[in-house]
Amino acid sequence: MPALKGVGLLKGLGVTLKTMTRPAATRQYPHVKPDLPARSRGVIALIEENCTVCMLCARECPDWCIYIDSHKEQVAPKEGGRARTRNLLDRFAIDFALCMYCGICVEVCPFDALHWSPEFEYAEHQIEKLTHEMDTLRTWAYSVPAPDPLEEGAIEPKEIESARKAREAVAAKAAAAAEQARAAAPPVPAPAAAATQPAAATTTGAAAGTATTTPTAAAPTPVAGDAAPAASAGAAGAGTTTAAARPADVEVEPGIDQATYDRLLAAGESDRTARAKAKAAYMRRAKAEARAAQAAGATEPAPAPAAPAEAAAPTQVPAGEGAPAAEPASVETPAAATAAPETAPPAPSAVGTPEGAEPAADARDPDARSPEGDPTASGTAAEVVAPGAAAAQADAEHLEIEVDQETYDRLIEAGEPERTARAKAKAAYARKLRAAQRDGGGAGS
Amino acid sequence: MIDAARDLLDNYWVLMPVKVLAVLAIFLTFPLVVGYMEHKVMAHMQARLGPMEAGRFHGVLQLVADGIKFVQKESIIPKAADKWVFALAPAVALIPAILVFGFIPYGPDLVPIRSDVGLFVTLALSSVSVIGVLMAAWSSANKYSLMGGIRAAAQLIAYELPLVLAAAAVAMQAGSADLAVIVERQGWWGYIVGPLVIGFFVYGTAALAELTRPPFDMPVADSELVFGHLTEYTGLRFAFFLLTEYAGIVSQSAIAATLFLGGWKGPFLDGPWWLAAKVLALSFVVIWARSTYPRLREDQLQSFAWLRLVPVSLALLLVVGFLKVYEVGI
Amino acid sequence: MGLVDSVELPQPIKFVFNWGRKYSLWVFNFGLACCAIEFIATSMARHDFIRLGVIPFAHGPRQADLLVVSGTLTDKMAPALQRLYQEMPEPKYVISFGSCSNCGGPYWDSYSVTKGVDQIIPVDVYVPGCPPRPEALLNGIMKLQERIGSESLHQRLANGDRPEPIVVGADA
Amino acid sequence: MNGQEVAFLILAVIGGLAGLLVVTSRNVVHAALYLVVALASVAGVYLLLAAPFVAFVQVIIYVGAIVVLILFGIMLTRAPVGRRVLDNTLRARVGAFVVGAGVFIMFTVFLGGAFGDERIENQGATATEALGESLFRNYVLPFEAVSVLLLAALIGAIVLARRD
Repeated sequence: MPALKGVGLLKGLGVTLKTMTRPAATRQYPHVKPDLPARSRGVIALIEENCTVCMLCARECPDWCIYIDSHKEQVAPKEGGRARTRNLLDRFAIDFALCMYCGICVEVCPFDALHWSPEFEYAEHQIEKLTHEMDTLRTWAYSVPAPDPLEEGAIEPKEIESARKAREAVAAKAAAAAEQARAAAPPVPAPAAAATQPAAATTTGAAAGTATTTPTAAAPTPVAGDAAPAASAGAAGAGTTTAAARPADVEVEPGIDQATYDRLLAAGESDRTARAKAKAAYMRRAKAEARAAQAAGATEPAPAPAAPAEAAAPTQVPAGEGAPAAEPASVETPAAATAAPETAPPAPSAVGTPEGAEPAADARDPDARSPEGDPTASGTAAEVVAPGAAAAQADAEHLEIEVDQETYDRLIEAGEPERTARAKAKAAYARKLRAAQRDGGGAGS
Repeated sequence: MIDAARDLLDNYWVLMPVKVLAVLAIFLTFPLVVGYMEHKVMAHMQARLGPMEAGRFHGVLQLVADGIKFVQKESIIPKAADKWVFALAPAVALIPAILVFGFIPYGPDLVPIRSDVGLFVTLALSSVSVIGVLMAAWSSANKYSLMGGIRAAAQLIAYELPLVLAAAAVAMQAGSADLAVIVERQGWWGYIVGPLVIGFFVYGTAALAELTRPPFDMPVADSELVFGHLTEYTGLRFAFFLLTEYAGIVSQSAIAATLFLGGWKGPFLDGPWWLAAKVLALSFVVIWARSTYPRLREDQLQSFAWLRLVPVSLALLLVVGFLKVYEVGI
Repeated sequence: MGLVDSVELPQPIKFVFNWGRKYSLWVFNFGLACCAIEFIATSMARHDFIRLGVIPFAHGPRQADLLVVSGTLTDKMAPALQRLYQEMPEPKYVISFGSCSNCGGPYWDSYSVTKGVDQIIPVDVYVPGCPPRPEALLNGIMKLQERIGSESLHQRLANGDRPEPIVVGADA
Repeated sequence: MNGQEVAFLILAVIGGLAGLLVVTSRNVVHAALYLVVALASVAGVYLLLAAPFVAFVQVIIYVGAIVVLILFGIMLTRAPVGRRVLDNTLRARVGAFVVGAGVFIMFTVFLGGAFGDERIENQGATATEALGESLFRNYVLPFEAVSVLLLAALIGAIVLARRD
């Protein structure tokens, strides 16, 4: 509406005056450190232990700003065979004056030696000083943050997806087998773990059932342990180590080692670095403790919370030899091992095995690895995904078309423009629908 | 003690240096205060903080740092420039700006130089500053400077008219051109109530344009003319021009306060404090306008002066004359 | 320029003078590419480098103390940069902002890009990044301020690489 | 010789020199700037004559407006930027000299004849009020006549400047 002439001028004055009375948006950088996003591209850090001098980064760098020197070294064989050579890193330097921060080196690194660190305070007076050697790059690695969790509803990473499928397959088969076993066969002596955890009981009990009633499932195990070539055994070994490491990662709550932190601060390190190092120290210690606890658990017959996968590693070979030292674990592992290739055929056995071993960990700890964070996941793994996906689909469909008429009318009445009203009404409808589905879905499952 | 001091001050040769020092002190402090205020007010109006580090506490010494810096800067005179004119221009702009402060009534008996045509003196002095701008513009031998100078001249000619006419309306109303008398004939609410409020608006707008402050800063429009007549100035000479600009804000605010807002008069207590408060309030408005409005176009500027302000101020003069002759009180 | 740099000043005066220069860095942005956007971001409300006394009021090189070269300098633009640098009055400082102005960056093998502004003008601080964060520029400015706070103008201008005398306008 | 006379002498010398430089200066802008000095010294003379109002109006009108207008005109048309100079032909110089000298002699003779021996008495400041009284009572007709003259000049300028 055409207002009185000059009102706009007064309005403008009002806007500036109002802004003046509000707090400023300024972050006082030197005094207040910026909170940088986890994936911010500050500087490229190097974990030199991981570097194999494959030179991929240096070759892929569009700017040719990575300098790598190395020498070869003979490694004496353990027993027999010829000596192997390997590359040892002498120099790894990045010229940050030239670097264009594209991140190709980080992405191309096959051994996760390069990472983005959010550090940015490295302006220099001489351009030569912007070429940083590997000791500096290593210190930046301490401030590499953990990656962000995936967004809600994001596509699962492949390995987690295949693990989940394997778990579901195992659970389904186990349930069927248990049913069969209960109906047909005489009761199998219950494993020790079965008494402590109902969830674990279903899996392990079923696995035990599988072992006894359906020999096909257990059949590959002796082959793997006994007659199969070394590759298979190696794969199993690799699988178990990762499987053992994973639950430990999950269990340890991140924290800060106060003593280290204080010591580093006193030594004049920046707050950021000190915090990162203290965190690393804490994690190292906590993981070591967790591993120690697991090892302790493995020696005893079967205390339920001890990681069965870890136990499975030593018992893998004995199982093949036909000496069941720790029965439930040894029986379960082969079941998983078979289930994995079944559900995800293209996945190599090295990948399949550890993930097949994972259900044990999941069954033990309901919250640890459930894909949707749904508490019921471990119990009814098969059902969990379906309603969620269906709900999402339904949600998307309805979001497109429906408008909450009541909200729409109310907003139009309140003088909102048509466009805004429609958008808000749509949003309101989506909210309602989602709430309804959440209630209904919960009741259904 | 006080009597002795008063006796001492009665001596002309003692009083004069005291006055000179006092005026210089005002001249050197108030523009700095206004400059700092501009930094801070503008910053907060843009949701920023403005200077924070210089002088530790909220950057209070920012302008002092600027001053110290300017002293150290190299003084460049372009080879093609007209050396004498180039070097003299800052002085021609600065000296009238200082002198204006001598004619402003700061309190009941605090008028450094009293003249019964004080109003015209201040107007005359501020019009002399224009010559400094033109000298700078022409002597820099820079086309941007010259363009800036032409714009400055056109703008100052255009806005001098409404400025003087609005001031004349006040002089007519007060029946005197003596600034001290003008203040005395006002209540503490000044002439802001009554038809002269239009005069206040006209005077304020014209003064803003005379100062070449945004939104009337075409002569130094940085997106078009680099820095207008200041383009080639460096170091202290540039600082003098800056000082002139801020001193201009202060003196124009002081004159406007004297003419329309009751000068040093105020409720509860009279004197320089009230004038200072009014000056700072008006300076705030100047800064406020700067951070709110975009720059006008040159033709808009000219037509606004000739087609709006001049007729309005002439009509105002007519109305005030009419009311005065028929003795309708304002 | 005169007295200020012709002799070594006594410590207290030097301190005050350095302090003044440190907190009054009128900045002239030689913005050439995407880094200039980060420079602008640094001048805006969230980062606001006026806090540090870096004042973006210098409309031209004559009033500037600090030149921030942000972006890709091509060989064709290089003379303009050099001229603008020479038009700045002493004491003047230069920040090279971003990989391109540091040493060519992604255009390290381009036929038309100057491989670093330090080939034509002396640079005081190199800020790495492509483009650097606004905070990185603030960090570079603080590095520069540290240097200004402890420097001697006499040393800088007597031993430093003073540019050629300034010539503006060809005739006369 | 009292203070006023000394001041007058100084002003006269400055004003006379500046006036001379206005006409001899080979740079138009310089000439305009010398004109400022000349007009300012005339204003100073008015002050000495205890007519501050006239003095400051002189500054506002002549320094603040007329010279600015002249400079504006010069800059807008053919400002000789820098130290380049404009020079007149010999004929123009001779003509200018003849006219200038003629006017000078005429004023000297006329003014000398009219007020030759009179001394200007030291008088109190002329009140602005008195000035207004005499202007708008005794001399109102000449005042209005001059206004009409200026108006005619204004209209003439517009007519000349209009394109259509």
